[in-house]
Amino acid sequence: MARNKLMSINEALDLINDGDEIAIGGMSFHRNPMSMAIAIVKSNKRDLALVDREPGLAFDLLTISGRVKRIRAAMVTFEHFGIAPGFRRMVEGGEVEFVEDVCEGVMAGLRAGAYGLPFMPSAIALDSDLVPLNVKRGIWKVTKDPFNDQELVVVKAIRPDVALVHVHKADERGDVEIYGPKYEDLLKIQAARKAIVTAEEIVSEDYFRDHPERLTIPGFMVTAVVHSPRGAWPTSMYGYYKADYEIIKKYFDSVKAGLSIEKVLEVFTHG
Amino acid sequence: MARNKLMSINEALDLINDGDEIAIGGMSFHRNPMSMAIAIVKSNKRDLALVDREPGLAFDLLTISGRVKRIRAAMVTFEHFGIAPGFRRMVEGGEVEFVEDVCEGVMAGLRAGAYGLPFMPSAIALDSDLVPLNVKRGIWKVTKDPFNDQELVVVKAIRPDVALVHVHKADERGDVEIYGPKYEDLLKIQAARKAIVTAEEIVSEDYFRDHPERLTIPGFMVTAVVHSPRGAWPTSMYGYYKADYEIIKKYFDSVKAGLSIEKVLEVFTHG
Amino acid sequence: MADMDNVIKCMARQLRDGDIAYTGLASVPAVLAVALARHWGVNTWFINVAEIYEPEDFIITPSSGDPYSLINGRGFVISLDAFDLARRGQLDVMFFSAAQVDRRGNMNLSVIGNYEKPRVRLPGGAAAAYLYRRARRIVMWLREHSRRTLVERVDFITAPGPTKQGPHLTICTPKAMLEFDHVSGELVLTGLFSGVNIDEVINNMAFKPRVREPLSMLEPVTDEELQFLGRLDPSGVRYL
Amino acid sequence: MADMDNVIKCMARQLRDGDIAYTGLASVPAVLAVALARHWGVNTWFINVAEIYEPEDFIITPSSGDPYSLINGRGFVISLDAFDLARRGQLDVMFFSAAQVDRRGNMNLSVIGNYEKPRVRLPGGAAAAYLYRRARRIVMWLREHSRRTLVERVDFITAPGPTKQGPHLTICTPKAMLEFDHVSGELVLTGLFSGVNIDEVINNMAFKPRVREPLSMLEPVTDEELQFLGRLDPSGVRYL
Repeated sequence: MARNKLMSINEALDLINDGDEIAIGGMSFHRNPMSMAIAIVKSNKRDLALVDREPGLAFDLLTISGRVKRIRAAMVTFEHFGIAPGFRRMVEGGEVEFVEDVCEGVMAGLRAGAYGLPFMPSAIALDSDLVPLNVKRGIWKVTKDPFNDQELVVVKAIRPDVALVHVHKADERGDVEIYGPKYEDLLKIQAARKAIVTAEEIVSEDYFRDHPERLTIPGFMVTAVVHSPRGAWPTSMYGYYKADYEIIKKYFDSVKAGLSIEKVLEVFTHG
Repeated sequence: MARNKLMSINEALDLINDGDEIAIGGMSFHRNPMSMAIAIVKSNKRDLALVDREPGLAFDLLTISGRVKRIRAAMVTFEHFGIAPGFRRMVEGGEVEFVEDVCEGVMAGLRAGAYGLPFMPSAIALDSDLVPLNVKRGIWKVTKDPFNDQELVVVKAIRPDVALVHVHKADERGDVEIYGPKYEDLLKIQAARKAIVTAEEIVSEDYFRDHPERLTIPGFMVTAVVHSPRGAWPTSMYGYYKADYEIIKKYFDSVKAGLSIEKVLEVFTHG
Repeated sequence: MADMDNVIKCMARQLRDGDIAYTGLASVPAVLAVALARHWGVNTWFINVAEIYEPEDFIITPSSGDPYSLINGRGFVISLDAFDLARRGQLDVMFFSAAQVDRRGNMNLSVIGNYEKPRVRLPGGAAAAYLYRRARRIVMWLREHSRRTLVERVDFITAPGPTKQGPHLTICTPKAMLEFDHVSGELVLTGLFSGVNIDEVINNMAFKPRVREPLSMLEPVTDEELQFLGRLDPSGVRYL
Repeated sequence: MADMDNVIKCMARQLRDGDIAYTGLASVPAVLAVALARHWGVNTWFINVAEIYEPEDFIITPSSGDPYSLINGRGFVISLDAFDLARRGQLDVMFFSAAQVDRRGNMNLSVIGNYEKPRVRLPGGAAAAYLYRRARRIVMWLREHSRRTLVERVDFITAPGPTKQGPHLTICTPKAMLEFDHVSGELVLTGLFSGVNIDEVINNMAFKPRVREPLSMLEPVTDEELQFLGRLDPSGVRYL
C-alpha cells in the first residue's frame, strides 16, 4: 500500500545535506552502519555533526573523514584496543569539536527528541565538571523540580536531521526487524527527521504479516531502505556474523600511524 | 539461580497492604488481571487506590467492591456498551473519589515513575479545564521550559505500590513473555514497588534460553508469579482466547441494575 | 440504512493518501471509516488503541480496542509510540467523539452539569486533552445533531478547541459537516447531506454557525458501501 | 599469573547473592568478575551493555559489548532499562575503571591536563556522571596502583565521588583495596594482597589514605580460578 522506499545507497546519500546532524546506530563494534559510513566518507558532504552515546568504528571513521566538524558522545572507545584512534587524533589536534556528553545526557536528549518533548529531566550528578561546560554549550540546564524545589539537570531534546541504522530485515515499506540488542536505535529513528536504514535482507510484503512479533520499527518512521548485505562488517551483526577484530585492529593501527583517509579505507576494501 | 517467586494467589494477596495504590494491567476488555481482581474483591483489603490509563472490567469491578476509595484514570468506558457502570454509580454517588486524568498525564506519570525521574514534561493543552483541577490535586504543575521559557504542564511521577499484570508465560524466576499488545504494562511494572504477575502458563528454566527474543520483562523486575490459567477471562488474552462479551454484558447489566457485589461476582462463577 | 453509515462515510472522506491515522477506544465508527477509505483505495497507515499495526481485515466487536477485531496485522505498535508520533507533529488524523462540542470547538467528555456534583459523570477525555491539539487533523463524529450535543458553551472543557495555528477540525453529524474556521475561531457549516434542509441543521444547534458557501453536498452511503460496512460489522455495533 | 587476575578476584568478592549487576564497555575485567562470582556459586542477576540478559557462558573478545561474547542468554535487556533501574535505586552493583581517582573518590575519564588543550584526550565517562552516584555499590578497578592513577585531585571531575548518603565505593588495585569512608568523606585503605607491604601501597599513591584496622588480607587467585579465567579469556584480553 505504502510508497516503495527501497533505494540505492547513492540515492540515500542524497537525503543527507551539508551541515546535517547525524545519529549513528549500533554501538562499539556491533551493528554499525558501516556501508553508509563508508559511502559518506567517499562523498563530498561537508560540515556534518555526529551524535551517539557509545559509538565505535563507523563514528571514528567518519570523524577522520574531513566531512565532520563536530561530534557529541558519552564515550568514544575502542575498548580493549585503546581510546578511539581517530577521535583522539582529531580532538587532540583541534580539527573536530568534541561535545563531551554522558550516557544519561544522550539517553535523556534522545528520549525527549523521540517523545516530541522539549527537554527531559535527568539524574546527572550536579557536581560533575561537565555540568557547567554543557550548560554553557546550551544542551543542559540546571533547574528545579517544580514539585519539591530540588535542583536537577535537564537535557534539551536531541532532534538529529538523519539517523543511520543497520538492521536485519526490512520490507520496501520500511517495516523493520532488528534481532537482539537494540541500544538506543529506536529512539534515534524516532527523534531524527529522516531515518535511513540499511538492511541485511529485504523481505517480502508477507514477512511481517506472517511474523508480527518480529516488527521492531513500523514503516511510517522510516524514510529510506537500502539493501546492504554485510553492511555492518567488520562490526558484528548478531545472528548473522561476528565482529572481525583483525580488520578492526588494522584500522586502529592505520589511524594511529597517521595514514590518510584513502589508505585507511583500504582496510575495508581488502578485508 | 534466582529465588523461586511462584506462589498461590492468596500468598500474592498478602503482598498488598491496606491503602496501597495499585496499577492495573491490560486495557478495556483485554488482558485484564481478572483472577487477582476477583481475589481482592473477596479479600478484606481496605482503602485501596487504583490507577490506569484506559481501564476496563477489572478496574470497574474493584471500583464497586467497597475496597477502593480513590481511582485515577483518563477514560473509564465500557466502549459500545456505555460508560463503565460501576465507575458511574460510585463516582456520581460520591462513594469513590475520581481523579480525572488524561492519557498524556498517565503516560507521562508512569514514564517518570518507571524511569526513576521526579516528573515528566507533557503536551497537555494548557487551557483544558482539567489543568487547574489537577494542579490543585498536586499531580500536575504549570511550569516553564528552561530552554525557551514556554509554559507547559509537567506531571509528577506515578510510583504505585503494586502493579497487577496478567501475562502469557512466566518462569519461576519472574521472567515474563507478553505476546502482542503491551499497553503501558512494562512501565507499570517498572514504576511499581511490587509487581505481581499472573500467568496463563508457567514455563521451565529453558524456555527463555531457547527463545530469548520472547522475553518481555526480566525477572528482577517481578515480585511474585501466580499460575492462573484463563486468568484474564472474560476479557481477552491475545493468542489464547477472545473476550466473552456475553459475560461482560451480564456484568454491565447487573451493575446497572444496582445488584450487590456478591450477586455481581456470580456473573463470573457461572460464566 | 441508518444515519451512522452516512456519518462513517463523511469521516472516511477526510482521509487522504499517505495519512497516518489513529483510532482510540469506543471508536468503532472511526475503525469503519478507516476500513471504508481503504476499501476505496485510499492509501493510509493505520495504527490504533488495539495496538495491531496495519490490519488486513476487520471483524467489529463491542470494543475498538479488541486485538481480535483487527485481523492479520503487520506487527504491534503500542499506543505510547503513536502518542510520541503525535507529539512530534507527525500524526495526520485522530478521531474523536464527544458528549458536547461548542462554537469554539471546545469538547466535553467529562461531565454534564456541575463538575463536582455532575448530572452525568462521563467516561473522561482519554487522549483528547492532548491529541485534540497535537494531531494535524481531527475528525469528530456525533451520533446526534442536536442542541444537546452542539452547544454554545460546553459544561466543561475536557479539551480546548483548535487555535489559529491548528489543527484542522472536521465534525460529521447525521445531518451535516462542520469545520473549524481558523480566521473566525469558530465552527462553520460546510456541508449538508442531500435531502437535509439548512434550517433543520441550524435549528438543531444551540449556536448559529456561519455558513461557508458553496455548501458541499455530502453523499449518502451507497448500497455497495453499506454491504461492505455490514460485512465488517454484522451485529451493528456502529449503531450502538 | 598476572596482577589483573588478583584484581578480578577482588572485584568478584564484592558481589553478593541477589545482586543485580551491570557491566559497561571496555569492561572485560568486570565481566570476568561476574563470571568468577557465579563460578563460586554467588547468585547474581547479570545485565550488561551487550544487552544479553543472564548469559550462561562467556567467550571474551576485545569488546565487553560483544553480544557474541555472552552465550545463551535468557533474553535481551537494553541499557535504557538498566539505567532506569539504577535511577529507581535498584541497581546493586556497577563497575567502573578510571584514569584517575582522588582522595575524595572523584573520578576522571575525560582528559589528562587542561580540558581545552588536553595532554591526553580520554574516551569520556560514559555512564559515570550518573551511575557512579546512583548505583548502590560501585566496584572500581585500576590496572595500576600508582601516583599517576591515585591522585590528590583529579585533573577533571568526570563523576564526583560518593556523598555521605552513598553509594558504597570499593577500589581494587593490583596491590590493595580502598573503600570510600562515609564519615571522613575520603578513601581509606581496607585491604592488602598477601605479600604486599603497606608502605609500598601508600608510597605509590599521591595522597596518604587513612588505614582501617584490621586490614583484610586479600587472597590471590588460586590455580583453579586462574584456569577458569583462562578458559573464558584464552587470549588474555583482561591483561590489555
